[in-house]
Amino acid sequence: MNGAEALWQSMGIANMTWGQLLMMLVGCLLIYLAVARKFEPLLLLPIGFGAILSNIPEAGIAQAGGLLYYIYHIGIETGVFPLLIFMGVGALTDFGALIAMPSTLFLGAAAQFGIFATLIGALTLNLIPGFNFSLADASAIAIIGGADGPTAIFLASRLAPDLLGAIAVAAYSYMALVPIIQPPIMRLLTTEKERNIVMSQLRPVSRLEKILFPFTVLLLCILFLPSAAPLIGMLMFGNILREVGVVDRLSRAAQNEIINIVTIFLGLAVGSKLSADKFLTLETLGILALGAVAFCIGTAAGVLMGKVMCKISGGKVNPLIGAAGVSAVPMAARVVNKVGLESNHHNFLLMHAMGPNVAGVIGSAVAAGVLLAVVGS
Amino acid sequence: MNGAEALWQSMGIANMTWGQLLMMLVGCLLIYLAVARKFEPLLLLPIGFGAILSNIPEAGIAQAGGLLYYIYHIGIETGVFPLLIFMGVGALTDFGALIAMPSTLFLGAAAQFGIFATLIGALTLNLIPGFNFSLADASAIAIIGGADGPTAIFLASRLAPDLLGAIAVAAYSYMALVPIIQPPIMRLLTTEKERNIVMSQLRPVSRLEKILFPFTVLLLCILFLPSAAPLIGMLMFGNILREVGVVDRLSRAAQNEIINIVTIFLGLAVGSKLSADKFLTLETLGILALGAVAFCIGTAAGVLMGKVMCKISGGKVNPLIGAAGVSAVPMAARVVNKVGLESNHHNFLLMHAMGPNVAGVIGSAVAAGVLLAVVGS
Amino acid sequence: MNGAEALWQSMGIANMTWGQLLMMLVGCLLIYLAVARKFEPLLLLPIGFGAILSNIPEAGIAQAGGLLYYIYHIGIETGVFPLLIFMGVGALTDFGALIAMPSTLFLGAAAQFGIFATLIGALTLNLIPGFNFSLADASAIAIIGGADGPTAIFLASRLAPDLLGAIAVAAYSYMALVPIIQPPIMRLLTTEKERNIVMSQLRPVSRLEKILFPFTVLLLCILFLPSAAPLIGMLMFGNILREVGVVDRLSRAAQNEIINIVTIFLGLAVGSKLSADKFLTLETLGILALGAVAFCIGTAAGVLMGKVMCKISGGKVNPLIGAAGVSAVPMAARVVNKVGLESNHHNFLLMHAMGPNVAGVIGSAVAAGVLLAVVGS
Amino acid sequence: MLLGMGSVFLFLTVLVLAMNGVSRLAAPYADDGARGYPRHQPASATAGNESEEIVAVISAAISRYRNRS
Amino acid sequence: MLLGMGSVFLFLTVLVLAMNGVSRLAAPYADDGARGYPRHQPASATAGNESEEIVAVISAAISRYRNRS
Amino acid sequence: MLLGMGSVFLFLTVLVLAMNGVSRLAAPYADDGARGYPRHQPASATAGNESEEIVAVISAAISRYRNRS
Ligand code: NA
Ligand code: NA
Ligand code: NA
Repeated sequence: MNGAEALWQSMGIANMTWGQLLMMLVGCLLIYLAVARKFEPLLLLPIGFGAILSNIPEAGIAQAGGLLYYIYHIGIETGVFPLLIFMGVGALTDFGALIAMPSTLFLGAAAQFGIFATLIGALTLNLIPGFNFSLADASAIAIIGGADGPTAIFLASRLAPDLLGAIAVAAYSYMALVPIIQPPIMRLLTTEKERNIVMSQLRPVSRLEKILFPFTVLLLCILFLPSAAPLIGMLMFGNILREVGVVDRLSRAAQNEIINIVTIFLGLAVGSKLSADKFLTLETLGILALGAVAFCIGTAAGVLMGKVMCKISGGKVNPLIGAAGVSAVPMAARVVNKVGLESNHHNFLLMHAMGPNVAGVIGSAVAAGVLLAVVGS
Repeated sequence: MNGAEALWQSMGIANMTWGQLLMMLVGCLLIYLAVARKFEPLLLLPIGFGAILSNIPEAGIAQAGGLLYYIYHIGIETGVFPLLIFMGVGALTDFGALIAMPSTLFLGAAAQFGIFATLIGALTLNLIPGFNFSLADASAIAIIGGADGPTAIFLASRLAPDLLGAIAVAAYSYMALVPIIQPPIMRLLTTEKERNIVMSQLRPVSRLEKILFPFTVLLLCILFLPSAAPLIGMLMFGNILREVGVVDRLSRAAQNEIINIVTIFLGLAVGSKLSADKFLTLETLGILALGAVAFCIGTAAGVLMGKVMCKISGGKVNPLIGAAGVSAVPMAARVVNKVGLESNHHNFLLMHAMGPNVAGVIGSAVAAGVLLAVVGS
Repeated sequence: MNGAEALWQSMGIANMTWGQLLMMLVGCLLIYLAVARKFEPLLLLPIGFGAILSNIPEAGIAQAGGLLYYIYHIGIETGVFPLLIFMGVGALTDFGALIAMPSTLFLGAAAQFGIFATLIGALTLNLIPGFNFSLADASAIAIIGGADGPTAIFLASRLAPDLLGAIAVAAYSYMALVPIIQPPIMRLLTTEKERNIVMSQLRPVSRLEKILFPFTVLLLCILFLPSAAPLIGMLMFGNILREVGVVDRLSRAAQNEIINIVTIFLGLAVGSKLSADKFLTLETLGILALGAVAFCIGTAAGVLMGKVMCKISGGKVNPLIGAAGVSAVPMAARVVNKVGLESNHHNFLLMHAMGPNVAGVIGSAVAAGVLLAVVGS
Repeated sequence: MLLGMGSVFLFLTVLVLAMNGVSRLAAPYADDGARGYPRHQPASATAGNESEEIVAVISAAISRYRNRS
Repeated sequence: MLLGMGSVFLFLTVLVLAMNGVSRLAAPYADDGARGYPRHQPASATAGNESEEIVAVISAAISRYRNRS
Repeated sequence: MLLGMGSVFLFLTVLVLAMNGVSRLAAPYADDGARGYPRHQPASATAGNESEEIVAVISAAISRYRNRS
């Protein structure tokens, strides 16, 4: 019977390849980490589900005419989704802690060292047969060290769309692993005495300063680094919506409706890039390894810069807060707080760590701009 | 005067065709049913209004460059809107009643008999001169028997875009008519004694089971029926967002913002397919008639299967709940409850009817997948 | 070093033109007016920010492939965004005051006189060397006199996309200036005695009338002015969602999610049209001047018509409420209330001014339809 | 200009007539007690109820106290 | 038609079997005390607390008053 | 790498300088009493007010009661 044959031929069982099966298991793993371990669930759950959907044989959900194809095409290929997420992040972020202590920007800068070290690392990996990363590929991989999901997706969509799936998964995975990866490095590089430093309370910040801050950042971005303007611009636009106090409707829309809707679609679309032929390659292993290295180097650089600032300030800065410079808001700041409490039960570093933490977001965007300016042209 | 002439020539009065007038009246009728009778108002109101807008002479709102053209082109032609609705339905649906009593899936299966009976009916109708339904057309029409709006729109957009307007209107109209169409059939096919059967309370369902359920359904869909994967996949994705409890932001977005926004646009876009030349045909009459037949057969098949299950279980299953297997959530379950109360004032069947009711949604999606696999390739 | 050179060449400082600098300052001015003076902040803030973003040298945010390019292309070029805003306005507007006193429609009609006077004015301006407005340009400019932002953007996107930036900025600026521009004109044209007139309380309006009102308006629009159907249709669709009371989910979506999201994007996209080469022209000066004139004439015409109605009604109508006929809801009605209170501390005209105020929205849309019918074909 | 203004006036005049007609037709069916303008609900309604409740509770407490003493 | 109905039934039968299997596998791990149907929370919980609070406050006030007199 | 890190540091150094400048410029205009960190509002503020209100009501009730007796 013809129909029965068509039905059998359409079955997943009859068409499944090992690669697809493996990628679906990867999707399940991501969902498991998101649900059971609460690893960045807002992103890893949709990414994992997108990976499953796009690897279903014969369904073609990620191929031309399928749902995930359209979402990817409209939202990621154009770079629109990560920028909208950045607008929402800006509307959700209170930069007060950074404004109260601008010097924490140095911590946010130092933590980007992981990015550039990884860039060299990726190019070095080319010496091993089987790896063949272009400069653009290497830059997109390096940004994982920035520990900032939307920035990584934006840069990858511009410089290395083929590697986008692996890069996004690596970026969000390592962001989720902050509580596991960072503490040993922080303890290794600091002395008990340093970890015990109690920081003075942050000065109050006026509303006017909070309104002027996004304009200041944007002005410098315009003057010196226009290639970072899409990222920095949307981040600061969201922050302006938040701080001016006359457009609460729009601020709420950016903080809720837009970022929630876009997060669902962004996750599914990123997941749709986890196809067997693109992901199950030696390169992915390289990307995952490089990402881990980038992350560790970034953390170490942040802490070391914290030690420098501690010296210069005459012991007023607790070097631990340097680790928060990698971004991964607000997880990294919480980890700093926790490690600080281990040494001194009354030393709450959360607010002081928020400064380098949000500085890290700006730092990653700046680094992305530099990479785009040098590599992307 | 030139301008005055242009103005007069642009007037609706000067250009209105009888067909357009009639279609606008159809639109008014749909709005009347939605507002005064509360017939599926969330869909029939926008559909009715879309019908009016798209039939305004000279305005071209549904023609290339017009608002409804863009919405249809982006949301329906691509199949994106019904899938997003399905995601929202998944996020809004509690499958607990079904998980507590998996055997109600047989009721949800039986009620799809209407679909396949109608498929034969539509092909038989071709014997009458004037009807000329292809197999694809017949399949799209048959899905009306599934009593599931988004499924019908999705299938029609894939198999018979020209008939989409009539099919969607028929699907939602009959769903709205559930309280009128079903009770006589239910009373006819059951005895007073059967309607009196009190069912035992449903067993409690653990959170883990609720989380595993969507994965179970998706797994079987992947293995045996990938053609249903877009529908089942998005339904289960929405349900996962709901049940895992770690992505409440996304769950709320799927349940509210996304489904509400998409419902407005979906309705208007479906309405834009109610143009005179497509709708005022003999075929539409055939579709409406076939839809009504499909619906009645589905209800009857569900009740009869209920009687079988009643027999097998030794009188523990009230056959009335089989009628809820047609989908039309939650209206059909409420009708079951009401008819049950007529026989026994203390017999609340609502929860027991929710099982076959949500099973009907899955059943229709499975039937759609079968049709796509056999006909669509 | 090659990289450093690429970086320097990419800097804003090295590429900034005077025109771009000026346009960014215009953007800052708009943001300042929005934030510090609360001039239509929901629109002028995003427009101002869009102006800054789109004039960043080398960033290309408003050029093909950039974020604002996509938003403009999808939302404004197609006319979709202003129509969605209109749907939201309809869902937010209570037409009760107008239904209670239909004669205020004459006030809403009279205030559109500014539109047609400006049309002549724009064509007259062509006598001055340097100006060269086509009939379509002149019509798009004239609509500024309607004091209705979405209508102006919709018409400009159809008739004169090149002038859209200047027209939108002028429209929203003058709407914001209502409290400054209107009172002197109102005082000049009315006597103290007229301003003192206390109007009788509005009759109650039944729910049925509120439901029938949008259908009545739409019916006439279909019969006599289909070219206004997109605007009037979406306005009335939103109002139906609001009034029928059976689709609260959709009404809320239109009033909040959709209008908020679209407002952000509409503002940014309009701002992206404030590029130096399009905005820093003699024509913009002409548009700003014509807009101011149009606005004053509209206000005057409304007040004069108010005087006529005062005469005809035997002194029962306070002519001040005629000024609210320009639209600019609800600012213009509040200004009427304030000027009225100056003369009589117990004379609250707010509710009576809401009639002509919402009538002005319909009036502008009708005028836009007339212009489209005569010019657009 | 004449044409434009004329059209706008004509259209809105017809609308005025139509609205009057509709209002007259709708009048007998107006079911919901004709909601008037302006209709503000007393903002302190809840507060009022609450304090009434409190007063009632107090009275009860006091009377109980009285009976005891 | 036979093919179609057959496929639907087959699929859902397998699903029933799978669900029974999953339920049995999941049973030992069900951690959250198995939420039953239907579970309504008493709507007047807050109100209850509030009036209890009021009563407490009043009692205190009265006892204070007593001590004074 | 040197170039990249250098650019990032340079940019953020300029930003630190700019922020310090802006803070100094903005200081005289800071109008809103300089919101500090962290600023938590006492969660029981409303409750507090409410109970104060209740106490006031009770005092009034009691004094009224006193006058009567
Ligand atoms: Na970072
Ligand atoms: Na069904
Ligand atoms: Na107007």
